[in-house]
Amino acid sequence: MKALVTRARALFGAGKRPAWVAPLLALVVVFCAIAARVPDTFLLPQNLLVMARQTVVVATCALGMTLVIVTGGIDLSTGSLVALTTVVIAKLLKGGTSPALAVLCALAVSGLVGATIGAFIGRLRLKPFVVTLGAMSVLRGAAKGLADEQKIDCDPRGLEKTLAADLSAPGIWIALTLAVLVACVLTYTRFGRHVYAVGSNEAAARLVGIDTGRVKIAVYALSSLLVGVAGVMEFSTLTVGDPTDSVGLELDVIAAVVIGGGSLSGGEGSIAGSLLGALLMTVIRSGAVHLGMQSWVQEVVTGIIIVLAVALDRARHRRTARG
Amino acid sequence: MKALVTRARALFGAGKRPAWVAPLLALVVVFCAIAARVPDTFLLPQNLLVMARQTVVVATCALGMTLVIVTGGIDLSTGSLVALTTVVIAKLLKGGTSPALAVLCALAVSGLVGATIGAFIGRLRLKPFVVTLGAMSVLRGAAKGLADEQKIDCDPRGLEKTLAADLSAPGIWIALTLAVLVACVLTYTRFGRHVYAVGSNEAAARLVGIDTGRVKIAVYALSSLLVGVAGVMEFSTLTVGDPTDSVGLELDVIAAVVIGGGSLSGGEGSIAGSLLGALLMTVIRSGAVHLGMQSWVQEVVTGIIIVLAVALDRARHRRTARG
Amino acid sequence: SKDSKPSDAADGGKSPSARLKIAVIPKGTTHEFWKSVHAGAVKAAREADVDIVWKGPLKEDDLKAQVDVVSSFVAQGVNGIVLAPLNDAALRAPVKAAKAAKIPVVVVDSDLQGDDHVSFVATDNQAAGKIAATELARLLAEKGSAVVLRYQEGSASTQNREKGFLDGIKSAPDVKVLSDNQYGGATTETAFAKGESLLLAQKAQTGSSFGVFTPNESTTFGMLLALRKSNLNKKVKFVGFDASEKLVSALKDGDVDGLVVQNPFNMGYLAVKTMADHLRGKPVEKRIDTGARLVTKANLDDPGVREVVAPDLGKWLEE
Amino acid sequence: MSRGGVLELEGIEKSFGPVDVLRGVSLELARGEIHAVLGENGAGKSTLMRIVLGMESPTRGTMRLAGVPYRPSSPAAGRHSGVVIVPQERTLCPQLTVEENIVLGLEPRRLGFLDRAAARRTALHALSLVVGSNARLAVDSRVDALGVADQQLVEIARALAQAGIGAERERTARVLILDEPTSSLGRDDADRLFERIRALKESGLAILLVTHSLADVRAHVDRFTALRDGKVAASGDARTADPAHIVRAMLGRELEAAYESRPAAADTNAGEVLLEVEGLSGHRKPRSASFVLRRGEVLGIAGLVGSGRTELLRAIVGLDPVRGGRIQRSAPRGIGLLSEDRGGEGLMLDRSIADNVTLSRGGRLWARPHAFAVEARRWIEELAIRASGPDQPVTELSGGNQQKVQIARLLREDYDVLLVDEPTRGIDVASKAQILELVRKLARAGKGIVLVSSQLDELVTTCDRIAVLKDGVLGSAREASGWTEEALMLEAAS
Ligand SMILES: Nc1ncnc2c1ncn2[C@@H]1O[C@H](COP(=O)(O)OP(=O)(O)OP(=O)(O)O)[C@@H](O)[C@H]1O
Ligand SMILES: Nc1ncnc2c1ncn2[C@@H]1O[C@H](COP(=O)(O)OP(=O)(O)OP(=O)(O)O)[C@@H](O)[C@H]1O
Ligand SMILES: O[C@@H]1[C@@H](O)[C@H](O)OC[C@H]1O
Ligand SMILES: [Mg+2]
Ligand SMILES: [Mg+2]
Repeated sequence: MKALVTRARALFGAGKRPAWVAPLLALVVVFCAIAARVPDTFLLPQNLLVMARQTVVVATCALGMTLVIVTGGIDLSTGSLVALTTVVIAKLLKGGTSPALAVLCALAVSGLVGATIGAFIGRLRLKPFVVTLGAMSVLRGAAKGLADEQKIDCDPRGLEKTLAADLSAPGIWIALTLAVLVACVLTYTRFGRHVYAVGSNEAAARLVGIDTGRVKIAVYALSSLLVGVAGVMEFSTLTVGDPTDSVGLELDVIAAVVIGGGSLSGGEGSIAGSLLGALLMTVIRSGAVHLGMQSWVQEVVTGIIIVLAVALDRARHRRTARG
Repeated sequence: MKALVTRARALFGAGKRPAWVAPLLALVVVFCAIAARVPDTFLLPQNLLVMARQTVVVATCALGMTLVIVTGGIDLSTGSLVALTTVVIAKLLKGGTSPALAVLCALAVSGLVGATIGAFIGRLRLKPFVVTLGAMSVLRGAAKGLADEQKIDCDPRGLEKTLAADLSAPGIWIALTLAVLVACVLTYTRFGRHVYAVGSNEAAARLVGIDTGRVKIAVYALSSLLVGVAGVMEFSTLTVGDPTDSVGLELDVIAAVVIGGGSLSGGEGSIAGSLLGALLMTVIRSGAVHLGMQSWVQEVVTGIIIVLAVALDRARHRRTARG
Repeated sequence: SKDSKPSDAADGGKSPSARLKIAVIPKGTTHEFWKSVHAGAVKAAREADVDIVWKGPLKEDDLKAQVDVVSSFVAQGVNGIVLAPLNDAALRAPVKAAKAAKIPVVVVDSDLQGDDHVSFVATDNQAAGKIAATELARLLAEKGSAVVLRYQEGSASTQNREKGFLDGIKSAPDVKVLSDNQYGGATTETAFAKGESLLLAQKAQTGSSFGVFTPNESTTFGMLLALRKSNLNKKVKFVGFDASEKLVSALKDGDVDGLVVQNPFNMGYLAVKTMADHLRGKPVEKRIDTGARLVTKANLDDPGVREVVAPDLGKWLEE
Repeated sequence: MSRGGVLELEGIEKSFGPVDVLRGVSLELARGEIHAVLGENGAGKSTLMRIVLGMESPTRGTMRLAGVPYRPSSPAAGRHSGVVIVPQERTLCPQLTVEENIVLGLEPRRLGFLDRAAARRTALHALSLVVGSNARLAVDSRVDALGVADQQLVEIARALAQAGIGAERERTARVLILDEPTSSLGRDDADRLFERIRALKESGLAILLVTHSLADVRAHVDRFTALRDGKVAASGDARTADPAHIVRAMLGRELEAAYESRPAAADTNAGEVLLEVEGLSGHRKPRSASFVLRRGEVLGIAGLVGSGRTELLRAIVGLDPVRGGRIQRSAPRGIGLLSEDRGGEGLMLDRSIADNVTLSRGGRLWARPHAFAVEARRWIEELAIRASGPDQPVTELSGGNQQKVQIARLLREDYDVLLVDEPTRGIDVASKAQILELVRKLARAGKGIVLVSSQLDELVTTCDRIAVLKDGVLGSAREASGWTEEALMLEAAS
């Protein structure tokens, strides 16, 4: 039993003072506060499922973003890439390609995009912020161009069933499985270690012979691949290819990772934390609707909770560490 | 003469290898390329003035963002604060306040907001990303609430003349004056040196007894005050208080600073670079309209230019420095 | 742009002998709605033998970008501008500047304050909202509950529709509006997520007589997806706004009960035509109502309706 | 020319822009040899080491490793060819644990996954080689919670693991480079390290050792190469060479009367009290510290690594939290601290010498970049800092010269009380004497100085009084004349 706990700890957090405790606490508090006021609608199993579904896209992107942020990078192209993925799928479906092949192609595109971004960052040593800012613009433009600046309407041919607020829909399960996989990669593989090392001190990693450029390429490729998966989920909800979809998604995703304990200066972050961060934001958003909050109040409250969640973590830090 | 050159150097760039050379080069190249193809419309004095006017808001925000980024911080609340400022002014004007007083109040609000953000970052030592992410949401919500989720229509009573594509309008001059002022502060004051010190090595700054928390508070307050000025300019363009205005503006502003040589890890950045970065983006955008580029092409091209501009700098780095 | 024939740069756009060049500036480019406006504009351009440049703000609903696009065109010196203002006050200044530069402006789709523009070609949005209210009340047999999923804060055309709807629904006192303070936001995805939560929060699944109104294409489509994914389609009465391929087929399936549609093709057509007329010195009307009508499964096959909901755009937009 | 030379350097030159740092260095390193590279601060030692690893490429010259031409394009390439380094400046991953740092890059795997048990064994073993039975260092602690000395030990343990000592894997390393490995260590840790190095040498590894300690050279080294201004000034058998000869070769002149003399016994009650500490306790350490510091005296604090010396100094200036006790500061011009961690918190590495020297809390409202440059130039001359000018970024300086920049900043502020933590770390023999002399001079001029040093000889020769810190508890200060190095060592370890 105890071994299990230790294992779980090792898997979900880095070291003794798991950074995901603060977002977990925040999540529980916020959840209970909302549930206490509108238990009859908020606690409905259907609503819980809906919230899970609503989290899938951000959470899937956050898996990859966690890797990116742990290496000390950032990825601003997430939203554009999701949009591009939906467009690619829609375009292919419309052209008569089979759903499976369309999905595969979309994933191939996103993986390729990620590898290219990674090459700019890992080999040409350009700053991730700039490269992905450029990519954000290029991919958005590409999506619009490919879609002829319109939404692409097509028969989703079953793909619309991928993600639904339903335990029988594969979407939520896929996301969960990927989360466990990525967490394992980060914790139990040499590659995962090197990801942390690159973010913690790149010079040190290089000194012991790690090809840090390659690590980065792999990270961005993997991350974009995961964004591609999120794009498939997004298509499944939209059932159209929408080149203007998901503008600003990256901010939500980065926020999830940072609320979950990730640090933009690298070396810190965990999958569990990022998932909790993503969930926290869905719960706030959804809860606000259930409470019938006016939308401006909702925004004010969201902002305050985000800061509080992290201040909580900071307060704990203070007590345990040096300065 | 030589002394003058040295002085100019000291003022506009940090040290020997001024980081603003690359964006300047990029700007010149892009400008000439566009001018060569559509000289009759692009080079019209009126068009140059229009581009200057279009740059003012981003550039003014970029002055403050440069300070923030030099300290190793980031500010995501810029767009929301601009919107809030326009709302405050509109609301006051509508209520019969005199234009001057309305502007003063708006500036006071923005300064106060900045000081609060700064206190969270400097005193409670929360991460700038999280605090300003929260502020982004809170301020946007506040703007919407204050405006009753509507645009506020009012008689601008002369404020609409502040910013215009006209040499007699004060807007462009105000922005330029502020730029010179902030550049001087960064280079010729003790405070400016402390700003660089905090971003370069905060521990070292603390070691020599600098109250780094206070420096940060001052930086965020000053930065938000400048955003307030930008908000006044924005109001002058919009002539309404628009709570949904400037969503995502912060990304443009951060991009300007980063293209201008600022580094998100702190210690680097210059006013001249940031202004050039802002100008570069306006020129691309405006040029695309003149060239009759389709908007998706424009986005693709913009992305590519951003990456190239910075790759250029990187290439120079390589030749002169270690690697 | 593919619409503007490569005009001879040497003689510029301004000399009177040159072809007339008209800039058409939509609010955005990706709603199906604007595609129709575009097609209508192209038709008018061909008939009147002028060039048009179609250019929207880069970011959807980006007010400042639109202001910039207008001023860029003014600086460039086009002959006329057809504009769908994102804001009825904020675009006053650039339009005034255009007028000062002797560039006339025709306003389309959404109103603009002041009288610096030549003509206003659009739907009466409040009246259109009322049409939706009447229909929803009828569908609910004048009794039950209803929710509105608004579009975005500060968007004038949709706010007028929402207002028209809320005013109109008052004439059915037994229809209770449970929620009218939630906004769907700019994209389908955000509208979908909001819609989903809204339906659950207002217990749409338990009520027997429940109706929904949405004021534009993206909110309508998002709400449609939300209804379908919660298996409430056909159970909840749903009146939306605007038409697209997906929405029309949903109407056929019975997932949507009614759509209030404008006539965007006509809007684009009349706007450019009016501008061309004005430039050639012909008198034009100050206000042109392009009309709105309710489309239901029943009247879907009327030729008049077909023309509006499924215009043959390809003829105009593809070479 | 080779006698089984593992590494041969031939005419290595290196210039950074107009600055020639290495001007034709040739050196041959044999299997099973400890070869010391000596020289003044800025002579080019670390640059040479970086070239061997592949962090820097030579402007001219050739290298051969195990007989074949060797031209590493990156540290990774060097590492793969069998070169392992402990660089002068620390390079650990602060957010990772000690264990993770030690096995970094050679994580043992089983079935494709990390073999945590094996990793732990490797780490524990490598660590035990450098810390002995000392349980001070836990493999699970995050590196950023460690003090400088402990980090240095981890760094060495990592290099040993990399070199194949203690790893359950085949040795691939051929050359081990140690760039001033002992500069931040206490005597016992240093001795243990040399024991290890000898074992490695016996097993056939070739070792390049950069050091400023001639005592270590005499005791542990086989051959030496002394650099002066980027050229080989002398080389030969270390055991038979005359130390004076080596020093002369390094400096190009005689070492001025070696710094030996303790001050004429100062009257400890003469000056006014500047600082009074009573029962001070901090977050973890110190647990209890009391002392009085007067004008004109140098108070030494001895103690083992980890005894809390650094934390005591930090608590006094308010950088670390104070739990209990009283600090009475009566120094009108303030208290200044020289950090033991120059890379981490001492200096803004990416900024210029002028920026660093003139960085201060106070001063005028207006900054005058030009005046600062002039002032910095003065300090560069005063402390003989080897630099191209006041605009040179501090990263480009050699380790010892960086240390001098830190000292210059401290002196410029003219504090009344100076707390100096390991001031001579990385400083060459000539400058070391100069700096200790400076400390005395400052005391004579009426300052109060607290000197923390792991070099006991420094304490004994420089201080008026010395107190020993033991596990956070500071003993009472006694006249320095009553202490010998042995006595201090015994007292600290007891
Ligand atoms: N990137 C660089 N650019 C310019 N000069 C450099 C650079 N790197 C090193 N130098 C110069 O090379 C010289 C030799 O430096 P190096 O670090 O090799 O000295 P060192 O012998 O190791 O000294 P120390 O004993 O102080 O560690 C120094 O004067 C230094 O300023
Ligand atoms: N937050 C902490 N958690 C764990 N260990 C700590 C923490 N803070 C300090 N230590 C340890 O406490 C010991 C005392 O540190 P300090 O640096 O003051 O000692 P020192 O005598 O100056 O030794 P050094 O030469 O290593 O600096 C060090 O070994 C350090 O690793
Ligand atoms: O004003 C526009 C409206 O008429 C249409 O329904 O959808 C897009 C809106 O912006
Ligand atoms: Mg060195
Ligand atoms: Mg110490």
